[in-house]
Amino acid sequence: MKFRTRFADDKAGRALDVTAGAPSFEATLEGVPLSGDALAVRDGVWSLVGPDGRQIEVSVAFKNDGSVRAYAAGCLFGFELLDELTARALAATGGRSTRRVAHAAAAMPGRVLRVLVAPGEKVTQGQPILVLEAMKMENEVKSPRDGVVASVEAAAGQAVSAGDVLVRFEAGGE
Amino acid sequence: MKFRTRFADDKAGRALDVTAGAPSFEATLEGVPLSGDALAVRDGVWSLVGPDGRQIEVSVAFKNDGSVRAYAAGCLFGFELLDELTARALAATGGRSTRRVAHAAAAMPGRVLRVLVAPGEKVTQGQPILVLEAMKMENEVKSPRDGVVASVEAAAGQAVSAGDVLVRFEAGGE
Amino acid sequence: MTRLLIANRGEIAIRVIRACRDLGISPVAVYSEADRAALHVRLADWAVPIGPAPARESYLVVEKLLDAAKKTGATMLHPGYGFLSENAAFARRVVEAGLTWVGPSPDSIAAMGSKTESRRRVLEAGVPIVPGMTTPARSADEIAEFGRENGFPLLLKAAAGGGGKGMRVVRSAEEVPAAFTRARSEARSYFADDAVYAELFVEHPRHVEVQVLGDTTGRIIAVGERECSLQRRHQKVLEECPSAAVGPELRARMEAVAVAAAKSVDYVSAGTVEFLLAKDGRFFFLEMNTRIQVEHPVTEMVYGVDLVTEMIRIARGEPMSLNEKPAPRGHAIQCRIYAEDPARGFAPSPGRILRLRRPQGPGIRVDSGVEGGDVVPLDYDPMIAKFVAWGRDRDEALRRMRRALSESRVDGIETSIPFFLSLLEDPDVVANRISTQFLDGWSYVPKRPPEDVAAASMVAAALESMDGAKKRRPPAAGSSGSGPGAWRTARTSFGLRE
Amino acid sequence: MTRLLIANRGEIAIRVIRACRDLGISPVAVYSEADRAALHVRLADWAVPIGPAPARESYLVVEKLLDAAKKTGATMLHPGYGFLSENAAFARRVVEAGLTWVGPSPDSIAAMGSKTESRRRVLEAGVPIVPGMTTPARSADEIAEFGRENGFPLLLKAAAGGGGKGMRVVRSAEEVPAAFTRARSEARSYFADDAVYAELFVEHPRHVEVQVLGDTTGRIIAVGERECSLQRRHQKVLEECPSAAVGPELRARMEAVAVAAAKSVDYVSAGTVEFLLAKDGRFFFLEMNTRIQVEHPVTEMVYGVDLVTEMIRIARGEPMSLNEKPAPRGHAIQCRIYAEDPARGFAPSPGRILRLRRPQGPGIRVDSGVEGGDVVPLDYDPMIAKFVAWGRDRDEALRRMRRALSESRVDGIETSIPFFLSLLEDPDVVANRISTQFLDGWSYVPKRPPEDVAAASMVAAALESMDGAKKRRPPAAGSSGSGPGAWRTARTSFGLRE
Repeated sequence: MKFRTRFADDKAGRALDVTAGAPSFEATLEGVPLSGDALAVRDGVWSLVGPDGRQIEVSVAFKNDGSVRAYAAGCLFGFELLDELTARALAATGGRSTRRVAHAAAAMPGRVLRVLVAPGEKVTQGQPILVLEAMKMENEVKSPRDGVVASVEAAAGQAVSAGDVLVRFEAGGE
Repeated sequence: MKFRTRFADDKAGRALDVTAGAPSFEATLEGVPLSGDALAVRDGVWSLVGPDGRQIEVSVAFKNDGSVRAYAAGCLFGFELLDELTARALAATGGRSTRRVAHAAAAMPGRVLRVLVAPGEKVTQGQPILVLEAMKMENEVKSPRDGVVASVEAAAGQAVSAGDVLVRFEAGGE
Repeated sequence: MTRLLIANRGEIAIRVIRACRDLGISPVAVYSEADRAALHVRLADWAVPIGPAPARESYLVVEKLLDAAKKTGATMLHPGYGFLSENAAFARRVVEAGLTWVGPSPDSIAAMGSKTESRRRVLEAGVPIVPGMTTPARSADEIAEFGRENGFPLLLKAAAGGGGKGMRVVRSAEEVPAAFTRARSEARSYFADDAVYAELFVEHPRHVEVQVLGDTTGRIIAVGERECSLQRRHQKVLEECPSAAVGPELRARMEAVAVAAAKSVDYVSAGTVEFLLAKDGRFFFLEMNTRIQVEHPVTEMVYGVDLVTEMIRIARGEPMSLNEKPAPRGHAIQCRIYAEDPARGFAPSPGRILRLRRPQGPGIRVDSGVEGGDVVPLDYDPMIAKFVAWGRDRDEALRRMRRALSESRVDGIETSIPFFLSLLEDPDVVANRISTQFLDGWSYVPKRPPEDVAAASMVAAALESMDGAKKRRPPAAGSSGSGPGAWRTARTSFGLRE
Repeated sequence: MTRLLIANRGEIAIRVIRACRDLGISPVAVYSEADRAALHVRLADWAVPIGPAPARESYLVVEKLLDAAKKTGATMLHPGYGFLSENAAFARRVVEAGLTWVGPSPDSIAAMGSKTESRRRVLEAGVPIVPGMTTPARSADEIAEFGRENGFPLLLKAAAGGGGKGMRVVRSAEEVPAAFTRARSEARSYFADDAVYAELFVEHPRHVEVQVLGDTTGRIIAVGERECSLQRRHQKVLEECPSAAVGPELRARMEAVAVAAAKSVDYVSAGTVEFLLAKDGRFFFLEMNTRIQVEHPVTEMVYGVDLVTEMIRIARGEPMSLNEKPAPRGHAIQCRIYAEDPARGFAPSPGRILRLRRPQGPGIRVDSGVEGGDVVPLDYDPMIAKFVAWGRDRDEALRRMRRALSESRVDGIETSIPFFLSLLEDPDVVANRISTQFLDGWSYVPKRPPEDVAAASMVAAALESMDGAKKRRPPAAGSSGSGPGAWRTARTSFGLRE
């Protein structure tokens, strides 16, 4: 099965082709052949042993935004993993990054402490628009773009989940 | 739902009638009303809080022989838990204990080290008939009854699982 | 069997439960609706629900706590840290209800709990302090005026507070009005008291504190100091015992001053006298925490004492069990493990812990409030565990702490473990060149994985996503597992050059 | 980065992995087919399969271990305990292959590894021994003859053995032939060597052993003693440091004799000299274990040393890092947690561990070979973890150990935890009235649960079995949980009278 993988700071990405799965995997990463023994220890936890004996225990989790969260050898990092068809489709449309964000969403669950903007208000990128409280910390939510507030979808005291829309922007605007 | 529960050393057993389940359970045990808050913490792990605040975390597991293994407050113990219909049917036939065992089975997984009896041989209850090895310990399997060996179902060197038949006895015999 | 109610949650509730077990006391837990399944509830003999998730509707409601004690027949109450632990009115209510309060007298708490009152008391006892307001600020103007007199930067603090909550640095008079409003708002929500005051902010000091213990015979001893300079957002994140900046002579002086401060309020129970230690070796009284501290385990490991059982013994009227002043051995370091994402600005990361591998082995102590499968609620402090490493010297303690952090694994939520792994590699931390401002100028940079780790992780993610991958699991029975597949002949990891 | 291969599995492999991490060494694991998913593999940087589950086809195969070292570039090898750890031929092969052997010299192992040879050596050094055969028995008759000369009971032991494996008591001449056959068979299967010998069996002795440490500068020190009298089937189950039966004067004599014994073979590395301590205070050399012991953590906690890192340092040719003889502090107790069912005659209980709650908190150290979700294979020793409790005195250590055991929870397999909970309530154990025969006359009686615990368990089982019960789980998101249901008004637990 063919994939494309990409670190956030890695524009091009790499082709990953898995030709044999667990327990004896075979794959190529940008043409470099990879192989070894792969064991799914638990859901999302793998132990890989290379032909030279290198052992790496990896935790992987698929996040809502399609990225992979990985923890291995004391390193916490993220990357994109797309099957090749999806990757091509995204590339054809210029990828997700070309779309202008239409709203500000909560990055974490929490309670809304204060709303700092109102519909019709002009905001600039990075301007605090709302204060969320979670785990006894106040966290400012900043505007992801320059624009004009179309609506505020959260009120002070309200509990929100990660991903909930907090503020919508007017289309186009700047 | 109606159950009968019984400790091994408790001939009569007790009637358990659960009229409301989690989270606010209500039940009677031999007529004594029981109630409280029940939370399934994990599969097989419950936290019960009584009306007076008594908190007990219980692990329960259903074993192959129909008994329940329970661990709570530092006590490891077993009991029978049968729904009422099954309990009545067993009582009508005199229960399982009246049947003469037809074989000796492995109580644990292991490897057969030595077989000490042969078909046609007379054995007495408690006589060692086989030696199993597990976790570097030799464990003698003893005959569960007086009788005559009909067949030996395991050979030295063979791996067996818990419950596997090791030796069959001739019907009737004594 | 005596019953003791713990008016707290999380790891400190469990710490007190363990002390109860060690003393043959039956522990009583309380829980909010967010904590019904919490570990501190499941480890207790008794548990009483005290209301909705927000602390002000549960853990901070005096009546509910007293009712819970009455309902379960508890005759003692331990407040832990945070919540109502330094609330003199609560302590008084507990005593009036006929319960044994496991802590200092309400008068001691009141005297030390008000930062303004405490300054007056310790000054009389000859304890040096940093210049600061002696009454709560009535207005932003009053604070600005104090700043003009004593110089900026200033620190705004909640008069009823502690533990860094509600503290703000103000670097100029212009910042005063906004900071005053914020500080008051936070003080109100954390401590139900919006009084705040200002003091001079000494640059690049260390935070060094002395553990004291007093009993009802009037004896007060000091049990060494702790180095707590590594703080983020005014919250301690890593603590050590002893402080590598404190020699025997300085230790003796700090201990003597700490005992004098404790004596100024006739202190009984475990308490902590916090000092700012300036670069020139002068030190100033900051405040006295009239409760057990989050970082008490480092003292316990080095001095071989159990501060929480001592608190309970002392509360029962017994003399402390330490006949002679305990002697230190070796060095201990604690890392506070938070449910937060270091890669996203330490954003809170509540949720279900899918898997939790806690460190163990030689020199390691863990005090954790959760286990694998538990949910970390968003309603409370994000600290989920404390890792403590002991070594014969600071170097061994550091090496063991690095090992403990590397060995750990948390899936399902993010934690500060990767942050600590980076921090403990910093040459300034290793060489003990730190101050309370050290972390202000330090940013966590996620470690880029080596190529073999990256490749292995990408392959694992691909395998995990492929159909059927989930079917292959280790054998369920206790029998020989399936062997590795045909072995490849390549001589490098996964085919990569090293 | 130096790589060190660990020729072992389970908790001791992990113990050595931790020592490697602390020293900046990269650990290499080996695994049989039964251990592909084992924790010691997943904590290592390198891992090499060495064959089928039976140890004689994997962990005991010298060639496979040497090949694994070559394949991974390991330059050091630590044998752990058991398996090939006291096999002089293996040590010699390791050295000949150009690897650094982390242990005493092959000659020391050979001298002490043969019980008959070791007696000759230590006798020359003036060490007292129990009467015993000085050459392996060639026949059952030879053993019976020895018994007639020296009196029964006798103890049959594997000449190449250790750790209680393959030992048998013979109480009369009639029992000799069958016991000889059995002992030889077991000796062959555990140690690939069927030589056995007999010695006098001293009644009701204590087993007390002294930890020694020698380095290549010729320095040999003793690091206190351990009390290991509580044994079941000749296998230690609970160990303490110090022995409550040993005072300062006796300790000094035992340490001096232990150092003399070690010097008789020019001992280098960590080792243990085992003694029988008779009721009258006389003690006899039993054997010297030329490897790290299962119970080494109690010494580490009391003396504040790290024996495994010392072994590695010494193997590298460095002097031991203990400049002065370390001083003891407090008391430590270790319980060996086995996967066995105490309620069914300690039958092995291999299988998958569904949930594992390990103890933690003040004074507790855990060295575990497994974590929750892991499978305990039937192919090896059933020890899955060691719980160690430290206290300022024996009483505090005992109380903390009881707390640790109560707090633990293992579902999926049975363990010896309930056994230890009962054992530590025995007045003779509490008062230290024990001998190596103590457990022969002690049987585990499962504790009948109190009525409220029984009722709660029956209700929980009924709820678990009812349809839909499994659907109710704690909330997955980090949000407020659902509250408790309507509260009942009854004043007793679950409606029961207490």
